[in-house]
Amino acid sequence: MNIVANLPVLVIIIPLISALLIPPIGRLNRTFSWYVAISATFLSFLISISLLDTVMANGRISYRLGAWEPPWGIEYVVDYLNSFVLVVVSFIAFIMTVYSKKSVEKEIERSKIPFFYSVYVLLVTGLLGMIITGDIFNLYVFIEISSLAGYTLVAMGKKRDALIASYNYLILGTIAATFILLGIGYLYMVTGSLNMGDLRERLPMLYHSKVVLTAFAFFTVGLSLKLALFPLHIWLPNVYTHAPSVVSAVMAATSTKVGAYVLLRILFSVFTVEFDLHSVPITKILLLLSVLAIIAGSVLAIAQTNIKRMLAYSSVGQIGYIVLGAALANQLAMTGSLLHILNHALMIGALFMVVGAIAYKTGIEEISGLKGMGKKMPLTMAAFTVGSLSMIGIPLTVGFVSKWYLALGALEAGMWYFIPVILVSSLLTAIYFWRIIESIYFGSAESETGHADYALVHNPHPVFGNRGDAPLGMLIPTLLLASLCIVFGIAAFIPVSVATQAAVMLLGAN
Amino acid sequence: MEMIELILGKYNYWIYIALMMIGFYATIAKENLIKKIIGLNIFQTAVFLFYISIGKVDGGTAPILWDKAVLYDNPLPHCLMLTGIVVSVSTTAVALALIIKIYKAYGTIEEDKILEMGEEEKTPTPGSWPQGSR
Amino acid sequence: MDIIQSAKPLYAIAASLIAIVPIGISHRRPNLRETWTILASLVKFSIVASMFPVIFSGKVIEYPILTVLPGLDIKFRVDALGILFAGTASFLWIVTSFYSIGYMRTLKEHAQTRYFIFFAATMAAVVGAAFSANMFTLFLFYEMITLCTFPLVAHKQTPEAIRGARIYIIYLLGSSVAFQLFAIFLTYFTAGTLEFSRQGILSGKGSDVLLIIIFILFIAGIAKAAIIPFHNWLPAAMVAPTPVSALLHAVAVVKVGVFTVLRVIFFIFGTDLLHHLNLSTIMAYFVSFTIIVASVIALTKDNLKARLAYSTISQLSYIILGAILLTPSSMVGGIVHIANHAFSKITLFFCAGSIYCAAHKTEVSQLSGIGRKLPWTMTAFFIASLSMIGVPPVAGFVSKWYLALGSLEAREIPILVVLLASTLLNAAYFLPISYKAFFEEPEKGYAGNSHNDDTHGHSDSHGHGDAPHEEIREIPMIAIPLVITAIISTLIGIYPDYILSLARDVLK
Amino acid sequence: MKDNIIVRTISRILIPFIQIYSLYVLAHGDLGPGGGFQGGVIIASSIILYVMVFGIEEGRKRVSEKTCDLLNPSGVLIYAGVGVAALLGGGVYLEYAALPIEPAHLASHLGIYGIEIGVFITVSAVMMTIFFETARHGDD
Repeated sequence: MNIVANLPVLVIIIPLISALLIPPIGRLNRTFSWYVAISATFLSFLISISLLDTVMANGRISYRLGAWEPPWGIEYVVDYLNSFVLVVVSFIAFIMTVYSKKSVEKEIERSKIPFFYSVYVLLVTGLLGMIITGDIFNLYVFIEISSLAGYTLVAMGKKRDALIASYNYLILGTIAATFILLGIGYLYMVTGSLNMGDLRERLPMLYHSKVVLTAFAFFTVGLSLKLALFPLHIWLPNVYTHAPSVVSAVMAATSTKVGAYVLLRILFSVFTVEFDLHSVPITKILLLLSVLAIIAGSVLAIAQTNIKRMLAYSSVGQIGYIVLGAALANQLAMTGSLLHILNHALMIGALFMVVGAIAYKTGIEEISGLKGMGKKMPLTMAAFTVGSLSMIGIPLTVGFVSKWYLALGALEAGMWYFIPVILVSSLLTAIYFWRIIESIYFGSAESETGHADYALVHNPHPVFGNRGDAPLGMLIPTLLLASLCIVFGIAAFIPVSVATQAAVMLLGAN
Repeated sequence: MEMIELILGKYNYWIYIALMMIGFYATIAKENLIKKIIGLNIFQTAVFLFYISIGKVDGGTAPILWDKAVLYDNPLPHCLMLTGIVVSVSTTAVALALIIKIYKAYGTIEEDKILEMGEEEKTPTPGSWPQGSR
Repeated sequence: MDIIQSAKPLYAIAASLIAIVPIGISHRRPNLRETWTILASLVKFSIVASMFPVIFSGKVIEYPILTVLPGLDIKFRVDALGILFAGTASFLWIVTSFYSIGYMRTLKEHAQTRYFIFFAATMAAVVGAAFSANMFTLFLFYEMITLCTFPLVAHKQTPEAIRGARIYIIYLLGSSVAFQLFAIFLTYFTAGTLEFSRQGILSGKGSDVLLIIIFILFIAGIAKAAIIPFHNWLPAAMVAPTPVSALLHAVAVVKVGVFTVLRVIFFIFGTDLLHHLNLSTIMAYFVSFTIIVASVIALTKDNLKARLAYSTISQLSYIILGAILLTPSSMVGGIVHIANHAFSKITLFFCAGSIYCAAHKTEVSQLSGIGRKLPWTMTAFFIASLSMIGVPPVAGFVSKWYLALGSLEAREIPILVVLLASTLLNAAYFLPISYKAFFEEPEKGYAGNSHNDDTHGHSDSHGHGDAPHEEIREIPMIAIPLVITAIISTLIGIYPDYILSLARDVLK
Repeated sequence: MKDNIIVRTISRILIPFIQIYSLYVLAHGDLGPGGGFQGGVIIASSIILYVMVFGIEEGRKRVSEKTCDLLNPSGVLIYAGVGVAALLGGGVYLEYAALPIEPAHLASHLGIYGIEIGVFITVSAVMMTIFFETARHGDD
């Protein structure tokens, strides 16, 4: 067996089989399920790295399932774009699995833990599948796999509100997926092909066709729902708020990112830039929506009192950045957009992990409860600070790198007026994050006495109910993601080199 | 004349559109959670009909390996819809499971009543919503 | 111009950054912790000082660190302007360290470890800003200063302090992100580089309108320079402990702001381009407005620190005025004023802190007769006020002289009038303080029992309120630093050649 | 319906035939109409019929929850296993020709059967699970 040649399918198969093995193994011993999950995600991550490496060296990889020729059989394609996203998603999934052990033990009923991990790994499988597949119907199947897994995971939240959130997510998610299915149907109707590469060749002569336009409309709306672009974001805040901490973290860091990736894939890989720019006003619509998303997401985030909900609205705004870069449709902006997929995954992942750690130690989810947390959980809060600064876009953090590219892209496109949007949103971001930073480090003295903190000086070891950081199993992954926010902010050339090539490829030489 | 041909000749597409709209309407407008799911099912089924219509070839037979089959329908959309049906069933299953849980937690499956209860009641009523070890 | 590769600028920055670790570790042993601070400040200054001869010989030290993105390098370059600023800042850090120790211990402040840690971090950023070779590096350190000084401003953690710190961060972070970053984007897009160059990188690129917009964005974005209407953060930041106010106003924050403005004027735009764009006159009148208005506001302030704050706002605009007039003398005047104002203003703040520590007085009206109790402090205060007013032989005279010359060279008589008017105003708000302190009879029953000091939240439990008849006297740890800075201030005024030649180097 | 003798008798007779028929449909999966999916639904319907007639407790004795839980993933595992077997045989995923079976033309048939059996098991188990879970009374 030639392992290297089969890596593109192994990256899917390994988590898939593991997901199926977890329930029976979990019957033997519940803790085993975590070990299976972590080895599966770790292997996927390794394979993704190796795929990225191969692609950087040799270019595009095509893998034919069942040895059928591409237009007929399902083809898995790995190129600059999706090997990059693949690494991001599998890495986050792996880190989150490490993190999940303690958190899940606390938040999920013991008897359900094997099922949790089974569905969790299935979610990862679905996401990886969405990324790697080169066949639009297969894409639909993977979208549904990941969505179904997502609905289930969300419903495992502690409060009963989680059920309603999950239900609404299910309704909207299914409508979105059905729209995508319709889009696929219309494309198949006129081209007779389901293969993305094949479609790209066949579609240009049909660009005047109303059927193609219909298909395009269905795709755009369906995918916008999936990635929670502004007016279609209503499912997202409730889902992120009520889902178990790990699930919020994973979904915020990966699900919407993969949705964004698929949108890019459809807009620029199945259709072409010429089509997006000249045949339909889609870039204009997306630009408008992304600006609305950026501003509205930030403003709504300021209004929140629950920290998970605040991060959820913040994500809505950040998704706007990704779409903005894509809709500007030039190389710099596209690079920024792709970078933001990585960067936002790191930032929001770290932030949600911190929130999960706080919930683990204290059960606090309200912003007002965070006062003085900087002394109780110093390292966790340091991670939060780094993540927040990165969100604001302070130089030498990843947030700055994506904003830099997006701003230059806007200038390149001659649309300087998007820069104020980016900057204003940075300011709004600063407001809602600084509020928390201030509260966690300086908050304890905001009480009436004015010198509540004074006692701490003379009593360096005050007794807190839950003093100390989160357990190492949660702390290390959190700190790792937070430090990556800085590492990739300084050594930005590493992701940039990949993202630039992916952007060049997406925008196409033709 | 052309108009009539458009309506009658492609009746299956018109049915698909009608079904889809009915399903979509039910999904959005109904208060009862089960009815919403029924709407969703109709919505999805409409899409299946659409696919099957795509696959139909005039005068074609069933796509079976058979000596007399010269002209046969495109089997691919059928296969796709087999998958679509599986997805639809799974979605329905998850939705029904959710609804059962919702009923246990809220005592109703009417959306407006659930929203009325809303978030004002932060903690679930004791006993009715068994949850994990805290 | 010879370029020398040397890691010295990096070491200078690292000296205080590394010191954070031992300071943090030895938080239980204050003496050891303070030793580290002093040690770091000495090491830092000696590294900076060791670069002086190289710069004087007309060479430039460069040290690239890394390339974050194509076009975005983190790179250090030490030139005359940078070394002037860094030298001033790192020297004053030594003095301020001693002063801080005296101040913090006298008042038994809480969270002293945090205070010293962020103090060191701020100094690293200040020197980093001084040595930046391009706008990106400068912006980086600019933001770092904002973030690192936030805990210092909010130090007391009273609601009032938090509110002040919030205004502080909103102004500084807000303007830099909204305007300065925008300007940097536009600059990079127009010029293709952010590297400072003596000729200016924007000349001959982009339309005039665009360049004017960039200039306006830069000026609006550098709120640290406290040009009206971007000055409100400075009085708000007065809630900080006095050594921090001294640091903010004399060295770190505002000077970095002015320094950044100078960098933009000289190295991004270049004098020729500014001439061409006719920006200099408008800008000159704009900052003149700040000079006069801030002085007038200072007159109305009874709180000593607030008065000093508005004085700072007005004095900073001198520097910018000197630079923007674009004549040789005025530019020299502006540049030397960086150092002159630093030494004089830090003396004034040290004095304010000394008065607060010794007598718990914060208002000017309470200072009657205090000169007899605190002779050293009030003498230093008097000398520094003279410098502010511009009386020879103190440092301030040198800069004012060159500024006046410059305004004549530029044939801007109104500017000369502004300078003279502001001198009068300076005299009007500084001299009464010294007069009160030395010649007025002390209020009855003032001895140590302050009536009005609860504005700063220190009326209780700090060991002073319960000893109403404690004698007011100089605290050596506090008095010595301020005497030193006052002496240096005078020395610069008497022997200005050294600093003037450095300023001329900048313009070479 | 437990007391209705006609229903009981008829279903007793019918259920084996339904199950045989489901296997027949399964066996035709590779070349004719039919296959694991349809077969799986048919066999599940026989169980559902049994439960409807004889009651849920009786049904659970025949197909316990544990059985369903085991059958659910095992079907998909068989599916994936065939694919992996092809990998091990040196081909690509799901390349039946690469299955280590002699002669080669049989490999393709057997591969498809393997897949169909996997689908059959999973579909039937899922159908039964859904039925049991929704039919269960509110005793969680």
